[in-house]
Amino acid sequence: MKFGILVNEGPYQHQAADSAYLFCKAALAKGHEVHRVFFYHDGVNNATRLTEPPLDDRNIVNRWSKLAEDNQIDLVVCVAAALRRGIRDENLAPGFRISGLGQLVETGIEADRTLTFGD
Amino acid sequence: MKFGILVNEGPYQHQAADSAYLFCKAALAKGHEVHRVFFYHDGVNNATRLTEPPLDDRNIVNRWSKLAEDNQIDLVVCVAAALRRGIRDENLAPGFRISGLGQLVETGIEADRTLTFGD
Amino acid sequence: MEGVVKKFMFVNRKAPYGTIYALESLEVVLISAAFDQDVSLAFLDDGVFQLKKGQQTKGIETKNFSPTYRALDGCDIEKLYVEQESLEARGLTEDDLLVDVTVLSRAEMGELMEQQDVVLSF
Amino acid sequence: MEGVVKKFMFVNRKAPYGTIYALESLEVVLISAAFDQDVSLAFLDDGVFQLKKGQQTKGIETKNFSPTYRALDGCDIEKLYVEQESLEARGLTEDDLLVDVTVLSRAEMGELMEQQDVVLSF
Amino acid sequence: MLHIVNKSPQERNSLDACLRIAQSGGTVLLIEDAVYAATRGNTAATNIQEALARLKICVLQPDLDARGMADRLVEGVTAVDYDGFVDLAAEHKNCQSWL
Amino acid sequence: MLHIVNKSPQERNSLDACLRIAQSGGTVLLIEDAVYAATRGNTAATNIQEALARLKICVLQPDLDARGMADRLVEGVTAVDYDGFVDLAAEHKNCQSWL
Repeated sequence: MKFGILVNEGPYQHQAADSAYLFCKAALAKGHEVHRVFFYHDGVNNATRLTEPPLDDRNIVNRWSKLAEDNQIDLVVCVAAALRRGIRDENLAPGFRISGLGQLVETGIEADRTLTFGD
Repeated sequence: MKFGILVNEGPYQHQAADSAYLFCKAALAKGHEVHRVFFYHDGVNNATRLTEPPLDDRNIVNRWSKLAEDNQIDLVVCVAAALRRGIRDENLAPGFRISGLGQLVETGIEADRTLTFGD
Repeated sequence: MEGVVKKFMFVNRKAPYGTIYALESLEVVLISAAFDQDVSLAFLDDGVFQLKKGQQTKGIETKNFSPTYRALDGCDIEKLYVEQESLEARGLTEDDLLVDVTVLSRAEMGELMEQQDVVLSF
Repeated sequence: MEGVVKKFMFVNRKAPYGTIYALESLEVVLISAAFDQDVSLAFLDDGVFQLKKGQQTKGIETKNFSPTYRALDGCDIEKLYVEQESLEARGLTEDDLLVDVTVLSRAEMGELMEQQDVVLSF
Repeated sequence: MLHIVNKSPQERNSLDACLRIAQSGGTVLLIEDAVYAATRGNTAATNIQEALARLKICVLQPDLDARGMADRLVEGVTAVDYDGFVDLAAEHKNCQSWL
Repeated sequence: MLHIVNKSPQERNSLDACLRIAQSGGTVLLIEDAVYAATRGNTAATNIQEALARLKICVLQPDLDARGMADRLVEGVTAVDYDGFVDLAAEHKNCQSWL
């Protein structure tokens, strides 16, 4: 089955980014496909390559980058939301790309199920 | 009177940053002093110089920088919260500085009133 | 996926201005109009406040985006549903709203939601 | 401001893990210990869940920071107040908590809050 | 003491918590989405009316205006602008934001 | 339909909204801070028990464990892990997150 995921909150402040990641990991392990993870609202802050969490904590951004690399997942950051919040190509982490909101609607059309994680 | 301000949420997603700014502006206009604005939790995202909001919207980050310049206000970003969220010297807007949580406690001690704006 | 038409519902449960969800949700809705899908908007709980007439945002130095709801009709987004109990619990009636909506009971709203293919909530 | 001692209260009203407030609030509390102020912690509403025994976070791949509450005592932060009604509404008793606390009625909590110089809430 | 509440009374429990704990004689300032609590017809308006017997209740006018609710303020509630907000913070010995 | 709720029932109104709107025969999955709703002694547990007559109620075990509440799950509620979460999402035709 093909899943589309929408993440509406940034890393660390809310659990949404963690829950979305763990859902993706479990879905992939069960042989499902994750069509796209779309980052909207403060969710765009998942895409900054400048985070440096404490060493005994999870690195939420790196975790997304690795998940994308290992499983060819399309991580899309909404351009309008990203510009509002200071996410640009110059601070974008590997595996993420910036694109338009149309990509979210497209995910809704193409995925068998679209799940939202937010506040 | 000397006010200390704590901002716990980032720009745009929550109104907290707007309310805090408008409070500071009104306090200064009435002849009060704003001792320090301390940015904690997602509040550290107020300090990124990379935001580019739509032209018909307010620029929350620039507004803070200008307020600090015009009134010699100390804008302090918590270093631990900033590292978690990808705010560093390389993307820091003018007028902000990164420092420790002790600066928040110090504000509580030195200011006559400390107000919190958050979610 | 050429020609696929899915039922999309955007669920709005939050008040405007206190958070950005209402505004950014509206941006997705406008974009969705270009995809020729079957789009509905549902307003529940504090989401009904998004449609309140007379919003004046000068005092909070924030853009008043409420006129955009009036522009939805011109984008062929015509299915706006509001839950009756949510209005009543906030002292609002249809006359207080910026646009024409269909008022539904909780059961009707639940049924409509069940029929959707994609439900996006902000 | 050498020698000034103010009454600081940190108010915790949010559950752990769903948001970061509990964890980052604890970081401020620890720092405050170095300033020789009169520090209290208040746990109200879902904040009482922060002190629940038996937290095991392996399944959500997040650090379990609850043992830190036990370390507060060693930093001379000994005033932990919990509101009675908040515990009761969540089916909790003092025995469920990681640390020794003083349980207060709503009125006592209100009085204590009134006496503070600085109240920080997260 | 000045109590600041910024959340809708129907979305969150913060106004209820504030009214439960606040001591008589204090002031409650409703800002942001909390202003809805002091509008006629809102289910929370009853709590506000009751609270007026023991607390001063204020509401931030710019937030009320933004939400198009200025014409339905509950009687007995005082509207203030940001200047008034600053005055309230200065007049009271201490304050607490019910986040 | 799969309804996903992630907020504490005492902090927010999202569980109440979900239970008000959800049609009989659907499933409600409690994740993150919403897991508290399905624990004995919580004031929301009564609503969960009543809802069990017409809805399947599930709770995400890792979130229950993280919060130290695994020993007090309300009877009749089904605990699932992330694998089970994925299965629930796949089994149901559609889903709605009550944010």
